[in-house]
Amino acid sequence: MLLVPCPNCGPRNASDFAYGGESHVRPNPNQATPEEWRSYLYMEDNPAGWLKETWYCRSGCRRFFTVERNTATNEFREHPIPGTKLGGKA
Amino acid sequence: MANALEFESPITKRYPSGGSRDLALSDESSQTKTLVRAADDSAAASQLGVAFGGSRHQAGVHIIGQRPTEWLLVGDESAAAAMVVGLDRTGHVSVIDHTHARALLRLTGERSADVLSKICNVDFGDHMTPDGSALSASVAKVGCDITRDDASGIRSYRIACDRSFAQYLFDAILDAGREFSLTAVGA
Amino acid sequence: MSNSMRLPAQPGEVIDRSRRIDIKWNGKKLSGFDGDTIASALVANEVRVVSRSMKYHRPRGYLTADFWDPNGFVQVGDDPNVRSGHRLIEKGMTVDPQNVWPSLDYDVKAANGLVGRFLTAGFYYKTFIKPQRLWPVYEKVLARFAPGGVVDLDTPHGLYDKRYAHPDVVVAGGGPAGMAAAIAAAEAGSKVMLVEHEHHLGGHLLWGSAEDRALAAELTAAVETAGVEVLLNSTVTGRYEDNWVAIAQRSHPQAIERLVKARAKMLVVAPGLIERPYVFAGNDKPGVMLSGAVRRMVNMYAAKPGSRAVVFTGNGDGDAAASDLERAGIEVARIVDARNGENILAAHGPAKSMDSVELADGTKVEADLLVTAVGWTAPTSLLNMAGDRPSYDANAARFFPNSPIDHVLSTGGIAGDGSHEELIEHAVATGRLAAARAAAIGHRLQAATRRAASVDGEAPAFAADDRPILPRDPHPELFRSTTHGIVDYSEDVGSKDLMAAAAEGYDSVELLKRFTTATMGPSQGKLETVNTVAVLGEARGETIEEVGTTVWRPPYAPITLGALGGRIHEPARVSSIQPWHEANGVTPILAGAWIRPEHYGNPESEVRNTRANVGITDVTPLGKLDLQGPDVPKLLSQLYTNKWMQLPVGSVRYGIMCAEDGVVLDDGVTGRLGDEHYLMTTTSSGAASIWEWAENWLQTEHPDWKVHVTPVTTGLTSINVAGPKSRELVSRLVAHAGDGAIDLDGEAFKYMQVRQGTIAGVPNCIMWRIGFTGELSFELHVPSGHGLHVWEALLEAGKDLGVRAFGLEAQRIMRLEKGHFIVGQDTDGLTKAPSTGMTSLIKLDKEDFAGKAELAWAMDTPLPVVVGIQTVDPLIVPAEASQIVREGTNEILGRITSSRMSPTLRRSVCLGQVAPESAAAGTELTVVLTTGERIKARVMEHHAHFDPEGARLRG
Amino acid sequence: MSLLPGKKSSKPPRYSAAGLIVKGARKQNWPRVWRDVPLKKSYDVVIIGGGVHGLATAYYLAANHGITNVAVLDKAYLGSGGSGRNTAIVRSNYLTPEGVAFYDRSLSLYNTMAADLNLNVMFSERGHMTLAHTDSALRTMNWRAEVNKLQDIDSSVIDPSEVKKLAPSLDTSSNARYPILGALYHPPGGTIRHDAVVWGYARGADHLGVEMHQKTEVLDILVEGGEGSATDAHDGKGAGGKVTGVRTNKGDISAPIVVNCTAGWATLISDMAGVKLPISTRPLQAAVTEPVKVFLPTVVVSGSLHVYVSQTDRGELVFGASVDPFNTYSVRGSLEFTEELAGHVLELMPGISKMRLLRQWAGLCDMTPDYSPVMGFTPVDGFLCDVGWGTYGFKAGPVSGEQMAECVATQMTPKLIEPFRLSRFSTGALVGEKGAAAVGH
Ligand SMILES: Cc1cc2nc3c(=O)[nH]c(=O)nc-3n(C[C@H](O)[C@H](O)[C@H](O)COP(=O)(O)OP(=O)(O)OC[C@H]3O[C@@H](n4cnc5c(N)ncnc54)[C@H](O)[C@@H]3O)c2cc1C
Ligand SMILES: NC(=O)c1ccc[n+]([C@@H]2O[C@H](COP(=O)([O-])OP(=O)(O)OC[C@H]3O[C@@H](n4cnc5c(N)ncnc54)[C@H](O)[C@@H]3O)[C@@H](O)[C@H]2O)c1
Ligand SMILES: Cc1cc2nc3c(=O)[nH]c(=O)nc-3n(C[C@H](O)[C@H](O)[C@H](O)COP(=O)(O)O)c2cc1C
Ligand SMILES: [Zn+2]
Repeated sequence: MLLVPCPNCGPRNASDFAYGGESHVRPNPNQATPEEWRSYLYMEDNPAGWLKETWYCRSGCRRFFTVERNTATNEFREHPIPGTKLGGKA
Repeated sequence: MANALEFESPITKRYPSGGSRDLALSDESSQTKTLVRAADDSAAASQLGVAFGGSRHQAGVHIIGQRPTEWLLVGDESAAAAMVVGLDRTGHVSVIDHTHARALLRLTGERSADVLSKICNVDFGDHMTPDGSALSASVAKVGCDITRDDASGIRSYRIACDRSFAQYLFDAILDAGREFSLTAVGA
Repeated sequence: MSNSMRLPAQPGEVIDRSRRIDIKWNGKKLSGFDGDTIASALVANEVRVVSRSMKYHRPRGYLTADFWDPNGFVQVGDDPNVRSGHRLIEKGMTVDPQNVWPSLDYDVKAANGLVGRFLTAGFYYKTFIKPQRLWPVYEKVLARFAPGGVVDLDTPHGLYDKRYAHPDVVVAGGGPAGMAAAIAAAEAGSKVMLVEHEHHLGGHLLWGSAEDRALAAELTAAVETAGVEVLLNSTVTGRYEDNWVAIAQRSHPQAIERLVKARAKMLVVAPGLIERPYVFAGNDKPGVMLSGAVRRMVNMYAAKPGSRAVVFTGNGDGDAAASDLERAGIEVARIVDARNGENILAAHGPAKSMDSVELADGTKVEADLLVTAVGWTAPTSLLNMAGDRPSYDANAARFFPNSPIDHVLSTGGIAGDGSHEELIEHAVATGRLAAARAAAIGHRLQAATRRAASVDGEAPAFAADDRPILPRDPHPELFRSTTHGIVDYSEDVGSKDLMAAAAEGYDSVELLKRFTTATMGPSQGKLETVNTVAVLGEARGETIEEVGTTVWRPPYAPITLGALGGRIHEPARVSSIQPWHEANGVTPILAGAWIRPEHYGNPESEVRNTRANVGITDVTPLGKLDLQGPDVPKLLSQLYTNKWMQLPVGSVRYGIMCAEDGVVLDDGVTGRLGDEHYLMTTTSSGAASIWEWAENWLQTEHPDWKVHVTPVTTGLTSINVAGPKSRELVSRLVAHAGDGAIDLDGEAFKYMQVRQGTIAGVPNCIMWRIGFTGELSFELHVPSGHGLHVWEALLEAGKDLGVRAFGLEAQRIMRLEKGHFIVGQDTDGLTKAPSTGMTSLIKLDKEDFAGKAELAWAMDTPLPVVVGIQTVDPLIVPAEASQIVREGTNEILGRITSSRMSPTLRRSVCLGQVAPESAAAGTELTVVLTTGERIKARVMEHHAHFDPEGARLRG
Repeated sequence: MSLLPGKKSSKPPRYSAAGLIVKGARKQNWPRVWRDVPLKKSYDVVIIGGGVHGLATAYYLAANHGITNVAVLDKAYLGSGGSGRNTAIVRSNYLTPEGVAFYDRSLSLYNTMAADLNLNVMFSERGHMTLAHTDSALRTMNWRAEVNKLQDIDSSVIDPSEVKKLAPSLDTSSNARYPILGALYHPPGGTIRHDAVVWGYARGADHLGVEMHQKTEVLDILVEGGEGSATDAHDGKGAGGKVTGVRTNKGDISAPIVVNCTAGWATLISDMAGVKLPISTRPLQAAVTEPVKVFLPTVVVSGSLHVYVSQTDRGELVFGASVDPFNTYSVRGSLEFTEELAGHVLELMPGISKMRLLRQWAGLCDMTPDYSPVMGFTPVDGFLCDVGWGTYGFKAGPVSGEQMAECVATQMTPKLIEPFRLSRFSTGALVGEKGAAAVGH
């Protein structure tokens, strides 16, 4: 099982986390066109390579953080960043 | 009808008494538990004197750095109250009585880490989880806060979980401890 | 025939002749010794045929006589597919052959063998096509031929178990290499776990020379001294990401089988080599055995596999087998040495045995045992799982690890050849390297983990790999003779099948595998892969390297579902009132992890009593979040669709939450307890997710807001007291003066307000005036350590008022009478907020809230609508999910989402979702009952069927 | 280019038991299932992805529309994607009328496939049972059954005693932790030999002139016009324009029409054309046990427990679960999957604890937000998609191929796939299968 590097708890089993998906910037809901908003809701980059994504340390410190992971190898880059933009999907 | 202010334990099953006490599971849910939430760099934080991942005892209160910006204070009612009264509330500080929200179990004995290792994926070795360390993890699929709190040199863990899960968790730990002759005491 | 084939005591035997053990084989009693495997006991008792092959039902004897033996599957009691070459005999064991009908000796299906020529691999794709309707019939016949043992469906789920471990080094394989590596790592300070698939440490040494056995004993003793944790009869079944290592432990004193999950800092792979069969005519006849099998039988178990042997050898192991046989007094009629270009063509004999071997030079040698030693398959499976792509070395005629992996090292036979000294030197260096790297990894882990003991300085550098390189002995490439034979014994696939399939176009190794099923049987290619690839290479005129292999996948050795499932942990949560429920005839219902009271015998009477008198219900699972801080109103405004900036202290408000796509997520009420203190309730099923939803907004979008969200769901036992006499009942328990007093007067404590105080002597209770049931009601939130007390106090104090408990079903009926929708039942994964009819709660003039953009657009879109529905015939209750269709057609216009017979109104009441065109009050609907009957129903003006004005609620 | 309908061609040569005997006796080999020919410089249609969707599209292009100058390209071997690793469960008891109509068409094509392709695909109509362990699951089952009945699909909710009769190995007692309250039973559902379907379509298409090219990887899509470079899709540039061909590891190919049938890799391909998709790639794990004598006659699915299981005619239990919890292109097996799975299977069938797991593997699934595919035209002229098949797309292979072929040949979106247009993600009109999301296979 993958080890996910929590900035607070250290590396822990992926099963201790909830996956938040790709980190996208939330458009301003008052200005976004339907296309922009729905692109934010539904469209994915889904690269086979480095992906900036959100994790929630559900069994541990209960903090959201952003990391970069290579989706081809599942390797993480160092230095997770606390908090991030909302995944947008409940 | 129960006496008005007698604390009702979440462990409602009865277990045979006797058996070895070398490895014991007990219920400490009636302890007063106070959750303090404040910034890690607040005055309250420095008063409490431990950071996330650590714990210490002071004036009859077990101060546990349970999560970043969260401390759990465990003790008898008066000691806990005294500590809360003295708490510096500068900044955004919340104090929540968690006595009823969280059950508190204690697992004591040389083989207590072996018991936990059957139902919790955390490394309970001395390097990663020394005496005094605090962490949160899933135990038998229940979210728990675990603090290593050795009792006179004997390995011991305090395990807190949502009160509603307490009976299930108590039984799951007993089941895991069967091969080491774990006994329930005082419940 | 008792032990008629047992040799006199052998120097390396592992059986205890002083302890006789009787077992039953195929209905007959026979005896072996403690330490015997089923296979050695059978061989010692002159059993030569142990099974029938899968497709052609050919009689089969032992080939490898170990765990991987494709012919050695037996049924032991209720345990199917037991590896008789591995399982030790136990007193009273009942062992039966599998896959035979009607019996091992006389097998009707062996007729398949006669038409075998036509049953080529993949034959079923080409047959049974027409007439198509007959295929199901054929299918049933084919299923009869399914191989394998029998599952006894009454098998009790015994004690299976699991354990996590965090060793520095896991060593897979307890041969000389694995042992030496484990010792070296432990001596260098590592916590080491050594896992050996077999019942003894020692690997190949156990059936080797006296010198070999001495070395094994020496290393075994050193393993113990070094403090290594040894798991015998256990297999490393998989290596997953970040060195998550799975171990199937079959030797636990209590558990039948146990899964050990080790997060190994380093993994050392030392599995040795697996001997490979040779492809030639008759190579699956009883009496054809591999050299390792023969040596194990003779040297470890003193069992005599035959009386007169031919040995076909290409290496030292074959030579050693020949000399072992001679030493044990078994005649070696001929040694056929492949290194001199000699070859064998065929094994001949009647159906169930072998009587001669045909050599390439044309001679026929009489023999009942043919020993082959043609080389090895490298069990690189664990390395492949770690990302290695082993490469083939034609000179040594086997695969070797190829790409170095930081956290996984290999040593021993899999890594190369050499003398014992060279091998041990390599293993020791491997153990040391593993220890050094483990220490560096441990240092990093500790430094990254705040609770861990502190570590000094920089993490040590990751040690470079400067181990000596093991030599590779040359070995002739021996895969197939000039004749055809079986390649995959378990699947009954021969070299001829493979060539035919390749010619037909299934000519990549992956297609070949899937078409012929070669390598798909129980040993998963450990015996078959290289020969399969070699035959395909022959067919294509390519080298083994060019053909490549199929993918190795976990598990390395099969593992029981029991061990994988382990103790089954399904957390259950209960409220503090649970003991009372149980003592009072509750019928429970599962809701997520919660066990809740469904009813106490008669939900309709619970409804009637609540409507007439007063009822109490345990609603503890209701999600409860304590919110504190100056910015709570901002958070509430962000989460709910309605407004929250002006909620007065002492008031509660209802709200709906939506996801960013406008779909309803949850609903509930939030009350303001103090200046900066609120309590939010969510639906029971939303308790956990709404908490995370709130944290998500706070931590990622608005980290500057000062709000603490703390779940307190089970800290407060929640009791709803409902009914016309509820005020009277509650007033008997609240303090009327002093600290904690609550004034229950209708003017002082209005509908949708909250108070805090003492109830039944319990301080710090929260009470709000809301109700899902439509009755005057008080929802009490009591510190859970006194929840049962308050519950019992209510029942006691309200005896004369007729108070009774009611369950979830009564509550559901009453809420439906009242027309309250349930998120997830009356709404679904596409229901946007306006569909609920609560458009007045969607405040688009707020700056922002979750789902705002979509809701703004949704307001102008025709959407399905949740409406109250009544059937024209009051006695018909359409089942929930009954469809609403356009009259005279099957076009779906909506569905009934909730329905009950109302005990209060004595008629059926429903909520449903309908197309916007059918949503107007008074619209006549056609509802299709589950019987198919169509009935009429009407859209009502309100959701509420009962007291739409809310007079009772506000009373 | 010749998109004119040609003459409808015959079926591929017959296989038969008699043929087996003749070939066996004469020691002859069978003709190749599909030819091994060099890659040409241009085709009328290039289909990327040699799974069931790509191959079926190619087959129906040739069989129904006479379009035969078609190449199917696959970077590995045919069936190496989801089509070769799925648990092969087919059914049509979906939740929405659109879904039901679509999958029902597929089922009927599967029904005649053996005869149409002259190859036994071993379609086993053994019945499909979705268990309900909670009230709300039961309600969803009822919902599906009612919708199905209105569309004449054989589908109904049965009670635990009927469940027990159909699958005696299930624990239908009420003291189970997740008691079985009932099940949605769908007699025409069942399993099929997935590899045979792949080979059957390839063989059928080959016979009609279509070329199959394995180990041929598409590296780029050649697009003319539009803004920006076609490969630079991450910031949405390059949308629009017209397809002119593809670049492969074996050279460039020109083609006016390119169809993306690459499932788990779908976004990588559409990125090359500058088309953004609402797809994330998740592995789905599957496993088989060792064979035992057949005891499980139907397909059993439990949404709440996230398992589905069936027993092959060879006697293995084939298991699948829900997708892995995070995006990845790695198909390495996951232990936690097997643990969860085994635990749940034993809750359903406590008697099989001694059966042994033989192999586990994973396949990539192209997940969409509404559990429905993305089919048809895209903003790039000539670039079509048949993707988003998630964990349920094998059963849809035949109908998708048929409809996509029609789409290509007529240059119009056929009715049956209208609900699955890419544009629904900008209008927000998602497909109702999301209404009651549950694993269902
Ligand atoms: C474990 C598992 C169980 C499943 N169970 C079921 C089930 O029971 N029922 C059901 O209906 N569905 C099931 N599915 C889903 C089903 O398998 C898929 O939806 C279906 O097979 C998709 O078929 P496809 O032809 O679209 O794609 P695939 O079969 O995945 O084919 C895509 C092909 O594209 C090729 N490709 C990718 N990139 C390139 C490139 N750049 N150049 C050339 N070629 C490329 C790949 O090599 C691959 O062969 C399951 C899936 C999995 C993984
Ligand atoms: N027949 C021979 O090859 C032979 C005979 C005598 C000595 N030797 C010497 O022994 C060397 C081999 O020694 P070695 O220690 O590498 O191999 P080994 O075969 O002696 O020992 C490997 C051990 O690993 C175990 N094993 C394999 N996979 C496992 C797994 N996944 N989990 C747990 N256990 C597993 C096997 O049961 C075996 O006991 C040869 O190179 C040779 O020098 C070889
Ligand atoms: C329905 C089905 C049944 C299977 N049965 C077996 C089996 O009996 N033995 C086996 O080794 N593999 C079996 N497999 C798995 C394949 O060997 C293989 O793992 C899978 O096709 C994925 O390919 P890969 O492992 O090469 O990546 C089966 C696969 C499927 C889809
Ligand atoms: Zn954490």
